[in-house]
Amino acid sequence: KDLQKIGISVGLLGNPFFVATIKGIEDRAKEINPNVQVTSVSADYDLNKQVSQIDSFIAAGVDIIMLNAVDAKAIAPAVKKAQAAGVIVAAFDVSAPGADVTVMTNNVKAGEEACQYIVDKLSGKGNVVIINGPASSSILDRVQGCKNVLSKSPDIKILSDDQNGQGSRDGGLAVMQGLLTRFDKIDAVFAINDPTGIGAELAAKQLNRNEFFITAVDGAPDIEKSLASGNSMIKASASQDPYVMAGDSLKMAVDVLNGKKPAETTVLLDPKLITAENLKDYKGWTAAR
Amino acid sequence: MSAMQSGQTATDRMRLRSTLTALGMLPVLILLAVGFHLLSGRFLSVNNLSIVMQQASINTVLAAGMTFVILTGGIDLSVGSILAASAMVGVIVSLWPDVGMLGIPAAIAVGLGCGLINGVIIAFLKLPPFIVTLGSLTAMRGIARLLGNDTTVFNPDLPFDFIGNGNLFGVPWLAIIALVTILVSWVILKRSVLGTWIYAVGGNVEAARLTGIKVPLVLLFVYSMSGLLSGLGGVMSAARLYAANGLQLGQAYELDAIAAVILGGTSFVGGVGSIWGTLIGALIIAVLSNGLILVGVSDIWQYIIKGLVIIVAVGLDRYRLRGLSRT
Amino acid sequence: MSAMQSGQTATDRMRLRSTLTALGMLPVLILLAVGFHLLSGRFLSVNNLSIVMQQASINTVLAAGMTFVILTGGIDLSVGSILAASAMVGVIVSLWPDVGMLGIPAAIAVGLGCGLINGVIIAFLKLPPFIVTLGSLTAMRGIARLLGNDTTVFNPDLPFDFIGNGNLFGVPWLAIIALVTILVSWVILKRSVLGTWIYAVGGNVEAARLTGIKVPLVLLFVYSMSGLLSGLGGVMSAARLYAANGLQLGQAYELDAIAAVILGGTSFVGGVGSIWGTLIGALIIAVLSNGLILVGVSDIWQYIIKGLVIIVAVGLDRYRLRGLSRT
Amino acid sequence: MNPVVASSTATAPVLEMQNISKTFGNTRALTNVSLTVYPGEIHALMGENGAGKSTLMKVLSGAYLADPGGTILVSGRPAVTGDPIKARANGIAVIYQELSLAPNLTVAQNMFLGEEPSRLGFVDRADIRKRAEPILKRLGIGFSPNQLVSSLSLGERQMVEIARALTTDARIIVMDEPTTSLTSRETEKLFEVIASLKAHGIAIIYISHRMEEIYALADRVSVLRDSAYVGTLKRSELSAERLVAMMVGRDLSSFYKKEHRAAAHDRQVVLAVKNVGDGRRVHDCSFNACAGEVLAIAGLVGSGRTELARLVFGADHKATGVVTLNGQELSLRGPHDALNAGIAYLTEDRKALGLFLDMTINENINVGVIAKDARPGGFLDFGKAKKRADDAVSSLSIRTKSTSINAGALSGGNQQKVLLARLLETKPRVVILDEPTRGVDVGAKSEIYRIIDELAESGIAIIVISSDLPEVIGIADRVLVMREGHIAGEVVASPDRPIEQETIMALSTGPVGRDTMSAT
Ligand SMILES: Nc1ncnc2c1ncn2[C@@H]1O[C@H](COP(=O)(O)OP(=O)(O)OP(=O)(O)O)[C@@H](O)[C@H]1O
Ligand SMILES: Nc1ncnc2c1ncn2[C@@H]1O[C@H](COP(=O)(O)OP(=O)(O)OP(=O)(O)O)[C@@H](O)[C@H]1O
Ligand SMILES: [Mg+2]
Ligand SMILES: [Mg+2]
Repeated sequence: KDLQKIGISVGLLGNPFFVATIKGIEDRAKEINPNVQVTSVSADYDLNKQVSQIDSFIAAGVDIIMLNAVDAKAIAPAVKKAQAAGVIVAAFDVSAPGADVTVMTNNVKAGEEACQYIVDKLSGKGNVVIINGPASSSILDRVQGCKNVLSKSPDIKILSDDQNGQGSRDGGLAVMQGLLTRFDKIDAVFAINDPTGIGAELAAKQLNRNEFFITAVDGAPDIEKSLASGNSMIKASASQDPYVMAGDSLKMAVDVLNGKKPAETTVLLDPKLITAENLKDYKGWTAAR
Repeated sequence: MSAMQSGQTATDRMRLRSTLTALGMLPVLILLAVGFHLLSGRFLSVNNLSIVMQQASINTVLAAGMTFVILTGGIDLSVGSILAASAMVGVIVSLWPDVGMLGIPAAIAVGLGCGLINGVIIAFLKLPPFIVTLGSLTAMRGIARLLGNDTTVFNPDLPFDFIGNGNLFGVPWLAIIALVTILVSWVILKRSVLGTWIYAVGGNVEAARLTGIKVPLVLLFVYSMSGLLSGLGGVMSAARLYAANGLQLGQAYELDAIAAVILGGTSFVGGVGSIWGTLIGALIIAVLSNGLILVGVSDIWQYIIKGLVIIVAVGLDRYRLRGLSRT
Repeated sequence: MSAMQSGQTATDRMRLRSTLTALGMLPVLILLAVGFHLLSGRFLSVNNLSIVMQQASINTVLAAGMTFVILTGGIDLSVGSILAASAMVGVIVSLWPDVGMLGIPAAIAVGLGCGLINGVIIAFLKLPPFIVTLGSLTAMRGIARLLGNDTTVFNPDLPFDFIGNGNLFGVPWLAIIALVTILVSWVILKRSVLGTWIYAVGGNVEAARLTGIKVPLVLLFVYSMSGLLSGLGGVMSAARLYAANGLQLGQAYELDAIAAVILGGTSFVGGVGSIWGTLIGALIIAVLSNGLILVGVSDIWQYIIKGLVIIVAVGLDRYRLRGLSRT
Repeated sequence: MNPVVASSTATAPVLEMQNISKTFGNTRALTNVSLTVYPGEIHALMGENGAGKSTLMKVLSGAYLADPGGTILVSGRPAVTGDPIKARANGIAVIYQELSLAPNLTVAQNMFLGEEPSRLGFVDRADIRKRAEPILKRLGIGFSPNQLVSSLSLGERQMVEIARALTTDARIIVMDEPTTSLTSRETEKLFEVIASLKAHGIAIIYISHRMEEIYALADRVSVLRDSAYVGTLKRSELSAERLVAMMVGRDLSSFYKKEHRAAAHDRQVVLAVKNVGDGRRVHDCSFNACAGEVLAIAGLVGSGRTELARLVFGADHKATGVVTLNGQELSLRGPHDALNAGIAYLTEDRKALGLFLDMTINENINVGVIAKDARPGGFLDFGKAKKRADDAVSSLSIRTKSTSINAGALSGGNQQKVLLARLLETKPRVVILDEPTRGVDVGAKSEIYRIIDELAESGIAIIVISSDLPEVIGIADRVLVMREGHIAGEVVASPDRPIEQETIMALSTGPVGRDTMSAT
């Protein structure tokens, strides 16, 4: 079967992460059929909206729906509906129950790596703050992974883990300002993603606090700059590769479309912890490929 | 007599005008539908129209409630949060063994309860609706999250899932519910005493008070109605998704609902407007979202085009009515 | 004469009342601040107050613009999107070598331009402000995303970062800008001809027209002002974050801005209100957000408490003014 | 003055209000007022603006709750107070002074608002129509019961208010200035209705500032002054001097201006209006207004006078015709152009179209000229504004303690003078006054006449639109009569032959002329 039309629905398009995923999908798709029509939409983290978008994709007659589920559990019925209409559903970044193929980062591992860095650096002793985010499965996983590691060191104390930085610079900044006022001494901060981490760093700079360091998850372009500068408080980020992730997902989906069922329908990509030291080897999201 | 005659033509003009007003944005809706069909070749299929109706249905129900509120000159920002909380309760109750169907009345009751609280504060404590419902927008969002401990509640065997995914003679239940809501609203607004009072309160609250209309009760009714319909929206959303999430569900739905009402020609100052207009407004919004995806417009451009179409639609409407109104 | 005497006490009452109205929610603000200090022991530190002022600053600037608009009986929903677009332009221009400072005027110009467009459509085509600015909310959001190709633009060496992070004699620049905005707005509203016209248009638009006020120009001014201040907000936001993102930045800011205005006692129907009230309203919102974090309330409960406090605050205000008001 | 106590009539009173007081905050609106009304009696209530008449009636209708201490007996039984529905059930119907209609509902819906004939909560529309039609016919109303109230002129709306009071089986009907927007024909109809109500034993409480109506109707007249009851006169004791003395506590010598100004034709034409029409309600109107002349425009309710004035003033868009001022053709894009050229307009609907109720008297007076007074940079000149306001308050004798209180707190007559003051500050050459004395008490009325007179004296061309024929005849040098959007004729006053009411009436109601026919 020919690949004619692809529909992509992602959680929030304005995030550079998803822009990279879309690019990954488009590039791989163009390799297969240069005239392929790709429509990408943002669900703005609204499940109703995402389900509507899937309905519209079905009506538009797409061959493959590339799905970054807003909700890892609740998207199941919509996936089923799409498949019943003969559409291949390929999940990326977030699992979608019943999807034909799934490629995602191992978010638990990302949390573990970022926080293992903290434990190592603090030699297993100190006060740690976790800046949480919107409760989506990937973020829950990251926090879970982080706590898995921290809990192994009894001398590490988690000061706060229930403040929502909205996953943005803005929110990270506002929350961190409050936390810094609240706690006189912090040793390390784990931010659930890079923008939150950068926001936290901005807050610390403003308040002239430098007794701690920050780790995050993503490996976004702005964190590369920070790490490269050398004087950043952000020391490490467990990087994902959205471009490859989404591209792989599409390739597997096309295989399914052509009747080749992959041996393993779910692929977990391991994150890679980037620091100032290994930065030069890091490709980054926006690198030309 | 010529006075009679001019009275007659005045009435004729009135009638023409009110027909046109009732018709409202219908021409715009048709234009959009035909345009999308020409561009995509798929818009006007039975299948797609049923999808559009489904997509419009929840917003239509919310907008119907909003119409009541805006007709009295008020506003209800909390509909999205109430919807989220009701959907949460609906799904949670649906998980109870054997009595899962109770999820429907439970969700509606939650909506009604929230609406009542809004109504009591606005009608009896006389606080401004915008602030009160902004407060409950925020507070109810928190409660909705609390209900599910900030996770998605999910029930793959939702007993009332036919509401969200079933058809009756090929017409989706969601669309039927939305239409029935509109019909009931129409009966209340145009055929019942209460409806006259709602218009009167919106048109001139002092006059309404002087004629002995119990203004607080009318206000209580409209906010309760809006709450109840938000609860119904919660049921519909839960039935469609088999799930609910306190944080994400219903975000910014109030804007869509208000937009549908205003696109439908209901005036913000209260007292003027019709429920049919609201239906058309909600359909326009749904057609835009669906049609732009069908045509394959990218997400960014969807925003830009949607924004412009909304403005142009109202502009066209104004232009059409000009010459009929005074100045 | 007894008529004279009662006139005297009437004037006294008026004066007392207008003082109290001007004072507005100040007592509530103080109550909140003291309460948070007692609970956290850290709220009333110089450092934290400066944080609160910073956090309030962008909303204050937007709310000042919104005050102009609401005083004329209108509304501007597009402030958040305009802020996002201006911030994008600001950061993008700041990346130009050598002339990065041009980012400031560029961002402000974008804001002003958007405001002008809103104003022209509302004032001259006479379309309803809610729909027009809802349309530009959507369209400008698309444009903001387009500007950065849907990614975050950032500039770690932002030439005007002092605005977002610097101090002048210990007072954050952000707070200074917000205060200056309030002062300038106050001068315009209370000391200039234009201000009187704004109040007049809001109080009775037909009467304003009949007294020869050029209503469209007044409307054009207020929407341009709101746009310009949104642009300024964009500069502040960019300077604070060293970055801008077309999709996420400024989401739902319009609600906060409107809430600040209404909390500050400005009436939705127009014609009544003061800019100082808006400042206090914006501070209340910021104090709530900051204080609840300081006290260590979890995110979910922050929502619930914020919502309730907003309602209770307005309730208290009403209660305080009762007996002084006319019936 | 010596209060005259009413002699008791044979029947028992239908209404006794005793010791009614009402305070708003610190304002005393009523102080121990008592009033007794008998069945079949037309009881007039008089007093200056702000005397408390409307407040007393609102206490009666349940719109306000009186201060404790007073009692209201209806047919001898104590009535529940503070509840409009109970009051109506007691047989009290009120035509309020401020029009209290819902503009977005139809005439019929408004007539039955609050007590809709209904079955199971559904409006019985057939019944509404059945009950509305005879009442409308009885009042000689030409418009349809299905018309929206928002499309009616002020006068027509007032007729709807009256119709509403007749829908219930009232024993007492209160009419608070029912004729302010009515012309003679409607007023006559109303009087007929009142007479038949009286014949059925219904008591009417009638509030008006028009003396001739009081003479025509009242069996007894009660007077309020400064929130207190002054006394009651029987019909036989009525005289203008006594009434005025009771109301104002002083004499008002000349009421209308008497001596004649020079005849209009040897004056210079200032304003020339030619073939003006809006294509809808006004057709092909032409007239001139001269310096120093008072030109009145009379006509029935809805005849298009207000519309014509708005066209001349540029407030609405002209479809045809030209307006020339001092020989120069004006292109009016809006009221601001007219004001700049020197044409000023006083609206008939001061609450809705005139005042800024939430702004101070000072601001209300100055709002039209602040731009001219402003200091460089557009800053307000508070000193100049205050001086203007204070001067205006004293020269027009606006009764207020201070110019910094809100205009909404003034009584009707004083509000009208504030509007006049605003208009005069623009130094106009042509002044159009639309119903300048609507709802204004005798004292203020005579002051407004004095102002009109002085303006004419100073060479301003004055156009007065009025439904009050004695007023028209009293002040005008020349009267234009409008009928169905056309100028039906002109009547000129001369020293030897004053204008007669009948002439104007005939012109305003007379057979439709040929040109009128063809235009419709
Ligand atoms: N709702 C109110 N709040 C405060 N003061 C009021 C209110 N209504 C009336 N007043 C005051 O009460 C007094 C009596 O007013 P009222 O309307 O009864 O006068 P009136 O005799 O009907 O005058 P008019 O002839 O102008 O209609 C006035 O001083 C008025 O300002
Ligand atoms: N908003 C409106 N929409 C439609 N028709 C209107 C409207 N306002 C007024 N009219 C009609 O226009 C005609 C002329 O009205 P206008 O106000 O000019 O009369 P008028 O002579 O000034 O009467 P009045 O003394 O009652 O004010 C009336 O028949 C009226 O019904
Ligand atoms: Mg009165
Ligand atoms: Mg008129």
